[in-house]
Amino acid sequence: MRYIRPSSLEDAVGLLAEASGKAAILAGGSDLLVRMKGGFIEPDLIIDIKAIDALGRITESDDCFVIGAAVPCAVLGENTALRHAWPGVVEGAKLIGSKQVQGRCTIVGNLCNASPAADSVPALVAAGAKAVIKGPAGSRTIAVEMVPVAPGKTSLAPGEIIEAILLDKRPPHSGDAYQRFTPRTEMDIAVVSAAVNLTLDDQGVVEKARVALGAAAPTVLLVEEAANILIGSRVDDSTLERLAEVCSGACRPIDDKRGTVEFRKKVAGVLAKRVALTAYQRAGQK
Amino acid sequence: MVEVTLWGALAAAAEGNSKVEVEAKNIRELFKKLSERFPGLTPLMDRGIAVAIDGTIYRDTWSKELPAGAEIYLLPRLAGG
Amino acid sequence: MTFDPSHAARSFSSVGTRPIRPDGVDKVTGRARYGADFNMPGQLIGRILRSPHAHAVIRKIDTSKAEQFPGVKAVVTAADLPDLTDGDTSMYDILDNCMARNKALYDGHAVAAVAAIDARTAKQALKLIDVEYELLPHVTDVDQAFAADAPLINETIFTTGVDPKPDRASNVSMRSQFGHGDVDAGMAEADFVVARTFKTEQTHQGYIEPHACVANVSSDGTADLWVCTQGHFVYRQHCAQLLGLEASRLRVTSSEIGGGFGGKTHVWAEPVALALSRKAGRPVKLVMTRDEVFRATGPTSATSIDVKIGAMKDGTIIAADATLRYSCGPYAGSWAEVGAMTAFACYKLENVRTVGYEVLVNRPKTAAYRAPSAPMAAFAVESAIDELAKKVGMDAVDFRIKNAAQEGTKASYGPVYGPIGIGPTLEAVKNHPHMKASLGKNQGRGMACGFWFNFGGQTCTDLNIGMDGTVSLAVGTVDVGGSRASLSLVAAEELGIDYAQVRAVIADTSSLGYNDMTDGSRGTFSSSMATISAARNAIKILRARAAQMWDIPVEDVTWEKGHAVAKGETHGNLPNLSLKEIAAASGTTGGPIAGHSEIVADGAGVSFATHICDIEVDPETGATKVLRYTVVQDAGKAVHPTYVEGQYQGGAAQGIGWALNEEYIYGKDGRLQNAGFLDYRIPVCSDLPMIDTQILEIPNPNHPYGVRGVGETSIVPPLAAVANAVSNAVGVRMQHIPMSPPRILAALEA
Amino acid sequence: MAGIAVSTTINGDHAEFLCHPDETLLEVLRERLGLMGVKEGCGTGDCGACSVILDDRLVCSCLVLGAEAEGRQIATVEGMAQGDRLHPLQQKFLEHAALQCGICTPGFLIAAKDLLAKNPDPTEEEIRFGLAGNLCRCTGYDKIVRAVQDAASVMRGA
Repeated sequence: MRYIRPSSLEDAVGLLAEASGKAAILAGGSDLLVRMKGGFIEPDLIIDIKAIDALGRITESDDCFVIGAAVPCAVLGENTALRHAWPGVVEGAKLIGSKQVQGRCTIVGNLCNASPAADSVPALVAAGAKAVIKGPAGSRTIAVEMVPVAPGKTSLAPGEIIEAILLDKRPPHSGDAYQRFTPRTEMDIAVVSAAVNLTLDDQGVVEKARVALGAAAPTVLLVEEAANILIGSRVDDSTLERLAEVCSGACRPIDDKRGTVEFRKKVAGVLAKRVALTAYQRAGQK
Repeated sequence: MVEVTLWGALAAAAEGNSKVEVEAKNIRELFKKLSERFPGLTPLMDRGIAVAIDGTIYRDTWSKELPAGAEIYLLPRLAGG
Repeated sequence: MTFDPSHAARSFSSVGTRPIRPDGVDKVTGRARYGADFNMPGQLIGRILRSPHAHAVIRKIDTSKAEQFPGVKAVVTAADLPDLTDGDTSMYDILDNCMARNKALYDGHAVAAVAAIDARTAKQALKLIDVEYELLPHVTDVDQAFAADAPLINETIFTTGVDPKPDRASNVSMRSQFGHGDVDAGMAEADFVVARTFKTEQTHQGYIEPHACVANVSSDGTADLWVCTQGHFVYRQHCAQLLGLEASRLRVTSSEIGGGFGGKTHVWAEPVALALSRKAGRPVKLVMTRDEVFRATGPTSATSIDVKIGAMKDGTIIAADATLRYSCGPYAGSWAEVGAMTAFACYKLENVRTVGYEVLVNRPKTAAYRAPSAPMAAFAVESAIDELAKKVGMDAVDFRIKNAAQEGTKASYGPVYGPIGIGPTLEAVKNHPHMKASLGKNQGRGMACGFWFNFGGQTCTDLNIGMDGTVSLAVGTVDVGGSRASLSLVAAEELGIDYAQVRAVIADTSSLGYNDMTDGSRGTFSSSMATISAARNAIKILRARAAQMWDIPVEDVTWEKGHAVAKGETHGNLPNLSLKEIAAASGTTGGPIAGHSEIVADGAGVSFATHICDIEVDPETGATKVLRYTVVQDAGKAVHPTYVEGQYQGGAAQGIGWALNEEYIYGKDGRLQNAGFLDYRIPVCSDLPMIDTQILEIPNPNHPYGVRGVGETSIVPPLAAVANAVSNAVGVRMQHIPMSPPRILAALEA
Repeated sequence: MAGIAVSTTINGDHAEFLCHPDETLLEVLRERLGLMGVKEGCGTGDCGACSVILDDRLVCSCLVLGAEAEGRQIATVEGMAQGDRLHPLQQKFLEHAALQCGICTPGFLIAAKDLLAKNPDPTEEEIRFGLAGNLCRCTGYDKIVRAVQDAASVMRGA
């Protein structure tokens, strides 16, 4: 087993492409090290990407935020501009693990772990975030929901690394929110979760909407029908009731140690209502 | 002579007697006589038995005297956490 | 020893104060050494291979590849731990649990172990051991295992406690029954009856420190064991018996212990570590992973309990009946028996009957967990009592007060109570501001009572007085939560000196006589009794030495406030001699001064508690939030009140976790699915409110200061208190613990 | 498997060690450097007993590789007291009996130190959520929260 800390993305991609055995990317390590400890993965090469300067930063251009792949979630919460623009995304990222884990874990790691219960992913999907991917064949940019394809599996080709997540700057009257359900207040994995991202017109009517559900199917669900219910509404009670019903209906969850099918369906709807209301209030204040 | 009350599982091993009269001056003698009279009790006694004398539970003090007229209860020897 | 009634009015000078514990600084600076914090020269690392199957015959174990792997120094299987138990079935079960012999009986059952030069090598070597299993049908649920057609776990188990003896083996190892009066007649007479079935899931003690030990067996037959345990003398006995060692040649040193709660009361991996060391001829360190701790150690029983209680219109309980089925893992246990004894212990009942069944399941061997078996029985009974109070139309507290046991009551498990604290705890709760605070929407309040026996047991203590007048107290009961502080207080109290002059240590098995383990809330109760007696023995010597120094008869010397005082007309004017002065002269008055005590500390006073819980339930998701929690418990006499409060709060927190979220989850394949702290959800800091405590002091008549054990009772009421609070908040009777959100939501929608 | 040479700073002192690529910082601290105040309760980041401060971040040392310590600053419980003067948190933990068995205590002290560095006057709720990554099975957290409140007040000079 080898541990290498490249200083450029090109080197990292090169190492990954040339690796003869199993190679693993180390950013926060909060998934990788747990899997290594449990014997579920025994990499021959660990590529620590934290020495690559660009990956450790959040930068802002005129039209978007660029969140480097090695930025710990705690740093997202400390970025005022990001928190103001995308409170729901930050909420999701800040719910992963404990404070100890927050200082290490990254949204890219959370995305690539490809768990349907990943806390940061529903809000990223609702936000329409994009993943910038670098590989031996060059760069490509895809919607984040295209990254996980099944529990534990991503669409990344051999040798590819996610370099950053892109989040658009926001039009006026926009807001997003994320909530998950966990039995404990902290230190827990989402039993089911929901994220809503809204943009309102000047009259307070929803113009654009995206609704995503976590731990409700093998991958995070983008529920278009739910978004359509919100569009054109002022997120009144009857809209919320229909939203809950559609979200519950869209779920394809499983029974497992963390929850039952019935529970997940019901609570997905409840959470969708609650986050839609929060997102609407946030959008109205901007 | 003291009257001794046995709890359920013990009574089953003592030919169904839940109360027995024994001539015994202390716990040691009580165990000895009970064991002679009801051999089926021996394995249960080996597992451990406590004796409540007027409400106070004794687990190990076999020399404890059994006062005449005292209320004597045999109980399982318990485990704690 | 009996309670000195003069203590009731006595003002103690040390007992009842709250000094800093003697082991505190080491613990806040990282210097205290726990099980895994000790290493020996030339030490190897041991690891255990565990069965992935719930129930399987072990056909063959091939260790040859592991033995040849570079760096591996020993591989052991059951063949290296031959059966030396000589018909002692409970020790045989412990042996089989340490290392499976013919069958693997649960997911996580040890089947082989290796010792290697480092952890990596040991881990790799485990993969080279080939075990051939023949899978058998398994059963992990207590009710399914109880059924007549269940897969049979142990063909030698025939239910005891039934007459006639059954003619076929079953998973029910024992039936036990307690009670008095005519329950059926009483029930027929009742104006109101509540009958319900309750279920509780299996929980783990959840100590943060995994089991750890360092074993060193020398070729000359001597051995040392460093281990985290609640009872190093008991571990010595177990290990010596299982390994065929002489007890006196095995020295066991108890490390600081990172939590036990009953889970470190018998051996698990220690005999395996010793067997590895014996085979390798080198010291072996063996530390369990968290996954192993969950899969292979500790858990409490899962239960299924039927309760039926009848009351008259005036609120008198006329009859009480319960049938309790407790899982005991794959070995015979006596857990239901304890549940059956404690179930109705809080009440004064003319007609009462409890029947307990021990049920074998393919899960880890059940171990004691803080007042073992009592919390589940209390959950069932106190839930039914609450419901019955409503039917009768009485307030829940008043109904309990009316039926509470008191001095002279014949306990449901047999004997007659002496002075007890159930009534006073209920009165205190009735008058507590918590009971009068208002509640909001979706909020509910519940209260419940709990009982625990408390134990004493064999205890040995040495008190040595140094020449500088300081006192070294060597105790044999492992300190699990601050008992060195309380015992130092007791020594200081008896000798009449400052707490700071006493230093208590836990002596190893070669330095002190036998002590039972720290279980049954006995640590401070029994070691304080032994300390008092050791101190009084030392005082006898101190008086004799002072008499020598003064050259007067010893009868004329008394001991007052740390000083020898000369009495009598002729020498009453002699200036007092302090302990320090007598100690300084000890070399010329007869040598070292010490007091010893070897006792059986019988007469532990039973203990009662009543708890109040406020909870808010989110009716849309079933989420719960504990808003406020109050513990009222009788301590007899609180030696170090802050640590008494700590026991109350800790027990309550564990009970709340059990009530709401903690449970073992098994798949259909018989494998444990949540063997980690992420999915086995013990409460985190943000899950709990402050936990208010009120200490009552109803002296135990069998202890000189009136001390009762305090450690365990606090976990008995919470399951029921929380369940009553949730039931009151949602208007539906909760019958299944833990009340996880899916269960609450399902109950609401049922 | 060749060892990786790592040069780092622990509790203000320079430290060097060789470690395996997959060896965690927790293993390095305990087994190679003898800093046994750092405890292992789970090895998977779920209990916080192995908490250390890595540069300015509170982390579980079981979720950090030893190799990652290169050039970093690490603070453990062993570095909290100044000579024989205990840190206010250590003193208040003792006074409030905020420990029973004490195995979680080093992790709690480090987490509380990090919390108070970032928020010198936390509310009870902020303390509870700030320490939610540290499990304690003995105390029910009551006395821990009170000790942190008291220490915060001492540290603010209030």
